Amino acid sequence: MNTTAYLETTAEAEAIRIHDVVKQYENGTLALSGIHLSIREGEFVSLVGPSGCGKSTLLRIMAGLDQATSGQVQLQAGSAANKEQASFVFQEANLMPWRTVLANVALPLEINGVPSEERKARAMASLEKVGLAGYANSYPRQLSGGMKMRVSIARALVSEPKLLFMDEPFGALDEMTRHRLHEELLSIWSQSKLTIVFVTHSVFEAVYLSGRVVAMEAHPGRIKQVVPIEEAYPRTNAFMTSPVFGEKVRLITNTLS
Amino acid sequence: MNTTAYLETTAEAEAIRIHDVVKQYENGTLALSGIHLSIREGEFVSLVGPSGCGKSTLLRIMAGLDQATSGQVQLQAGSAANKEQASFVFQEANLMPWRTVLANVALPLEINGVPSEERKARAMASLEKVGLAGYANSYPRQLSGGMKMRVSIARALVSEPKLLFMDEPFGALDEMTRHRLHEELLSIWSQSKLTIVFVTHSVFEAVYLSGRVVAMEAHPGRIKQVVPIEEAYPRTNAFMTSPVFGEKVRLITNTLS
Amino acid sequence: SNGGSSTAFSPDKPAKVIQQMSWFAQPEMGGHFAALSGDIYKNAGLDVTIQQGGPQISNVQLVASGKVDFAMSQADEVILARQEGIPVVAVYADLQTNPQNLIFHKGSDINKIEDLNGHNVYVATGFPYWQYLAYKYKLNNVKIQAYNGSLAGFVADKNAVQQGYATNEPFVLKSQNVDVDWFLNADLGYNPYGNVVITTEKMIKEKPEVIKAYLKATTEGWDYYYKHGDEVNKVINSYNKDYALDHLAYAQGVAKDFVFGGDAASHGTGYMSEERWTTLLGQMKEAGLVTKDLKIDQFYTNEFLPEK
Amino acid sequence: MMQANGQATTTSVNMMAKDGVPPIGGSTKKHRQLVYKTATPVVFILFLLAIWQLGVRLLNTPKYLLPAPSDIWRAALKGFPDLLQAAGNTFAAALLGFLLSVLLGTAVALLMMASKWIRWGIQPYAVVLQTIPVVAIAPLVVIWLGPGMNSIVFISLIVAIFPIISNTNLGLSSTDRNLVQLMRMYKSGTWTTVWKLRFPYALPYMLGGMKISSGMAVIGAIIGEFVAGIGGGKGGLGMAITSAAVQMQTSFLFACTIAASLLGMAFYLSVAAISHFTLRHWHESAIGSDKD
Amino acid sequence: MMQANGQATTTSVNMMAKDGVPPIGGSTKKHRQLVYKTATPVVFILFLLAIWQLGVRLLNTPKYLLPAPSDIWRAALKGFPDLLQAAGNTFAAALLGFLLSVLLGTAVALLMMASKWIRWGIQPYAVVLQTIPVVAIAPLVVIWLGPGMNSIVFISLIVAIFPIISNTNLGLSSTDRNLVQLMRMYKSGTWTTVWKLRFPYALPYMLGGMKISSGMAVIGAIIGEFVAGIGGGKGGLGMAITSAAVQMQTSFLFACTIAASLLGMAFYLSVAAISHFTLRHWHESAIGSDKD
Ligand SMILES: Nc1ncnc2c1ncn2[C@@H]1O[C@H](COP(=O)(O)OP(=O)(O)OP(=O)(O)O)[C@@H](O)[C@H]1O
Ligand SMILES: Nc1ncnc2c1ncn2[C@@H]1O[C@H](COP(=O)(O)OP(=O)(O)OP(=O)(O)O)[C@@H](O)[C@H]1O
Ligand SMILES: [Mg+2]
Ligand SMILES: [Mg+2]
Repeated sequence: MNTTAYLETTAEAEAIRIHDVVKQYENGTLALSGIHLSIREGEFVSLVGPSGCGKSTLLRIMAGLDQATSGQVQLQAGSAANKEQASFVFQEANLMPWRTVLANVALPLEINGVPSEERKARAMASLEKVGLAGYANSYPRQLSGGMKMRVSIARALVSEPKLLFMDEPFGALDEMTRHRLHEELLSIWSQSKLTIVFVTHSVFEAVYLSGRVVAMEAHPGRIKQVVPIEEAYPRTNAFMTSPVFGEKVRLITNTLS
Repeated sequence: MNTTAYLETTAEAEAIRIHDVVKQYENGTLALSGIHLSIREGEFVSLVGPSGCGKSTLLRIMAGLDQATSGQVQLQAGSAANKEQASFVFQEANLMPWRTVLANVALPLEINGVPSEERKARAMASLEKVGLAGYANSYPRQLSGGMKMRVSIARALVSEPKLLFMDEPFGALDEMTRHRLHEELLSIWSQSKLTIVFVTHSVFEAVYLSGRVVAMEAHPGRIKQVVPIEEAYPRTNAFMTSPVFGEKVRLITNTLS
Repeated sequence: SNGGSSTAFSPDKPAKVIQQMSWFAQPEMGGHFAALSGDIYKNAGLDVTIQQGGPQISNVQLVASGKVDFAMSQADEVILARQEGIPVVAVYADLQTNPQNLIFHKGSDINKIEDLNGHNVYVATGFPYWQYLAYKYKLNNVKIQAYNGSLAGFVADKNAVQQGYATNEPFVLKSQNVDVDWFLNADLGYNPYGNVVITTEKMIKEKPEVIKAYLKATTEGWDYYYKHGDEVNKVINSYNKDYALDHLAYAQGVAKDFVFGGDAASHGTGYMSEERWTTLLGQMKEAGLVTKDLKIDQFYTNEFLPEK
Repeated sequence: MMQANGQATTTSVNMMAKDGVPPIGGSTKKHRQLVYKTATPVVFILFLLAIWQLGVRLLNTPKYLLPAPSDIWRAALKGFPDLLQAAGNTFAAALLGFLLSVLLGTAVALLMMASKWIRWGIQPYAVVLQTIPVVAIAPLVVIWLGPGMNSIVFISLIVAIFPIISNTNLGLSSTDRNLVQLMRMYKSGTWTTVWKLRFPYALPYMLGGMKISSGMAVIGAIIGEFVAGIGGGKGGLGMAITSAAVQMQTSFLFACTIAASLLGMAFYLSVAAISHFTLRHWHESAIGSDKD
Repeated sequence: MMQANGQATTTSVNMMAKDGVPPIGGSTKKHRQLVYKTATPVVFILFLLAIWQLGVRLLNTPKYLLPAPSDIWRAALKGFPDLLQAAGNTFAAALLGFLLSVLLGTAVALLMMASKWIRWGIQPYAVVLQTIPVVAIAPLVVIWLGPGMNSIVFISLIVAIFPIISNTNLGLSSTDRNLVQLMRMYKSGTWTTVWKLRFPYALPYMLGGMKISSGMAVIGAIIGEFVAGIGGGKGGLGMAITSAAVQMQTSFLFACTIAASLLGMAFYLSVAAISHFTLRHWHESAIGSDKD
């Protein structure tokens, strides 16, 4: 049951609006408190913060996977107002052990009733993007940790969502692979006017990828500062070595500590 | 059944010797091929390499959790030749969902028959090291991803092992927490003449922590280069900004690509 | 189960005796319950325990294994047991006439036993009487159906035939307003002694005095039962609550002739004649129930019966 | 955006409002759910009984075939003390049989886990326990254990043990491979691994097996009375059922049958409660906020 | 380090050498294990039979109490055609009963998953199915379905269905919460979630339930024959067993009993094989290299 209220399409380019959200778990843990956030359509927003500060919780609430204890969550799922257009990459890979890699990736298409041939082709294409085309017929248990996460990413991308929630998707990847996927993700994002909410613990990654970085603090989870990264896309390696980059990273790192 | 041959104690300060190890999984994947490696007692060795190159596989074989298809693995478990003195941090947290955080951390002590009081005290101390003393009575499902990994680390440390295998232990942690745990780990390591084999996908981390970095390549998993980091311990933040550090990082990064 | 020497028992130092019944408590076993409730066993120096039976209890094996001293069985069962080499002997026949019958609805087209052909017949699987009757009266077109204790199927099917006991089912059916008629198996020519008390050859050899005392008391019990019917029926009812008192009285009435009629009238209650055992053996051989060569004197003995 | 900013609905309030209950808090919701959860089966059974009663009356089904609930109720009231005593006796035998089957079944499954020779040797034969027609072995059982309670408990045990063995086995062998390796890492002995890891891991499966066995223990006790008699003791529901059948007291027969079912249900619900209580902290099947 | 470098032992060779078999490769090991796995139960049963035979002979246990295996063998040979026919009839009824119980049981469990009202309404009563003493409802069954096959299959179904419902339920409700949320994310409907997620997730549990039911279907068919069977050529093992019991043909009785058990075992092993085949790619209980 998805209790998040979807909004009717309007001219306003707001994709998600969080108003005074509080989340308290049954055992009393106050995971989020007084969260206000508004995300525009087509934006790439990152959430950073210490372990346990409520990043995953906030992401899940945005995606309607969890309910806020109080507060308002409003979602506008893509310009086509098509509810099928959201995807989620969980912090854990969350694959179905009885499905092959290909079948796992094809799952969202299967649910949406895409015909078998097209499904396979698109799943295969998505697997290629994460560099795992050769493992299409393997089972999840035969993959390494990083490979599982990549399958999970391929699954999220395959349905060409308009709204993508990603919870530390690249945390288990080496820098090479990670960088390749950064480029892949940015290219998909820029091509399809996708809205991305991205959780990461790497400030570098957050600054490199996003238009805005939301720095959170813990106990209770709160937004400490929202840092805009004005640098234009496409971003190059030059950005990463630029003073602006270093400055933003330092600013956010200082905010966090 | 642990099939790794343990060696009798000798004066030689060699903790692990890997000779021509090959690992082929049942489905035909050649995960490791021709691996030679010797690790001295008290050494801090890191394994880095692209996702799926066989780091976890090699670590498991060293620890006797998996069997090599061919080749020789020789282990000397600490100077006391005490077989109880090895610990493993898995790539996934691997907690027992029915145990509280405290009971999970106390597990190794419980197995070794440490009395209840001492067990609790030591588990609590270990939890404090990873910053989770406040969650002793929570259940794993009530923790965030990074918190679970930290519990898993606390569990590995609680038995004061002489030999510690860690598979991307800090991958799910934000930089602050990660840095705190780096210091914690290094201090434990230097105090107790512990041998650590450490898998990471962060070259920075590898260079900062280890005495030697083993760079691996994939298809099949092989050792490409072993890079010694001569910098003396204790290492400071100054090391991280030193030219030597940058040089080592660059050297390894280049090796990997 | 009963310790001490066979001769040394008295009311002060009674011999322990266990009697296993063939079914839950019924008037057809009334003599035993009467001897128990009228303290006849006790005065004879016997400490008797009566164990009720049930649908699927193997009495013969129980007595053969020595778990009980006496069990209640049927004469044809004794022959089958001997054929299987089980050393049990009938020492007493509670019923001269076997009350087994075949019941059918009044008004169905059954007039003689051969008419059963073409009908559904509820028979308990494996019972010897049916094999004999089927052979004897060429009941080849009968649809045999397992009888599991419930009369519902019979009542629902006006053409069905139901195995029963003359003492029980007719009364039960009548109380449900079902009009029935029946053939008594005994009248059809198959009349094994009913509710025979069996024991083992070992017991006969080792404790003849106990057997003697037990049977004497049982005979007195039967007399007592028909003198104090109400009292004993209350005892029976306390064992088997579903057997109502009026029903018990009815069954007791029907059973009277079964117990005291026939040879019992002249030779005393419990008596068994060689002639009838011979006839039975012959019938069972004819029907293919007995294939071995068996001796009559293995089956029974009257030697422990009280003098008449 | 259509929804005005000022509108102070919260997501959780929305939830509540939909069901027409004021948003007092989570505990109300839980409480209401409990009421529903209890009321639904009651309503369901009342509905069934009503249909039964009506059907029997309308179709004029003869009482000896299918008595109406009201007939059964009357018969039960009339024979209540007997019914209660019979049910009590069966309860005692079934409870013992069930407890023994849990103990023995778990022990057998653990042994099978601990030694592959035992596992290979007896795995195919454990199933035999439940496929043996009890009638066939009843004489042996009665001869060994005597007619009555002992035999009845034993037969109840025989009938109820296999689901425990089978499910416990499944649970023990489903244990997460990584946790097994963790235990191995700490040089945990076979038994320690079984106790500290495999056993708790298998608990949900075991409890599932116990749910199945609980009803079977009751039916086992009743079958036990059929085949092993009641000895010198007072009979239980098995005797009452047979006797009522022979006497064509169909209403009382149904009363006994329903008593047997209620007994089975009581066993089942107790196990289910224990299961919920044991697993509530960690197992999906007991947390279940997603499904209830 | 004591072990010389030149010594070319490998860890796997060490393994092999310990068991005294040359290190030809993994497949030999697997093959050998299969041999052990098959040989162990055979050796075990032969051992048991030998003890039985010897025990009976030494203790001079009379045949009518406990026949020796050789007696049973002789009786089986003598009555072989009857035995075969009886077993065939029972097999047919049990197979049908089993298949129906799998279909219906799964369907009921799925319904219970799909609607909480159904779940709350019937959960407590499903257990009643297996606690109803069959004798009580047999007349109704026979009147509705007629004596013989139909009724027997129905009774087999009644007896075997609960473990399927119960275990399937357990499996369906144990499904990983994160995967459920994943499906929700993709706006998967209730049924799609059930088919694509909960059902496969529950498969190991279901197959576990089927393992339990397989034997129960056989015993259910036999009980069915007790209460609803018809005589003559169509009688199954239930008839044969009752008849042998009444006529005190203990050896043949045991032969029939063993035939029933073999039938149950055949069912069980088939389900176990299907289970292994279905789960071999992914479920711990079927991968199991850690335990075999
Ligand atoms: N199901 C739950 N029940 C109770 N408390 C929970 C639950 N899930 C999370 N929490 C608590 O909520 C807080 C926030 O958790 P969350 O998973 O959102 O953190 P996070 O920012 O994603 O951390 P990480 O970077 O480690 O993944 C933590 O303190 C955690 O213990
Ligand atoms: N159980 C298995 N069966 C078959 N293949 C496997 C199995 N486990 C791992 N592999 C394969 O072995 C290779 C190495 O896996 P491994 O887990 O050692 O990689 P890794 O270096 O730890 O990668 P990562 O950084 O992503 O964790 C991969 O190609 C993987 O697909
Ligand atoms: Mg998180
Ligand atoms: Mg790895």
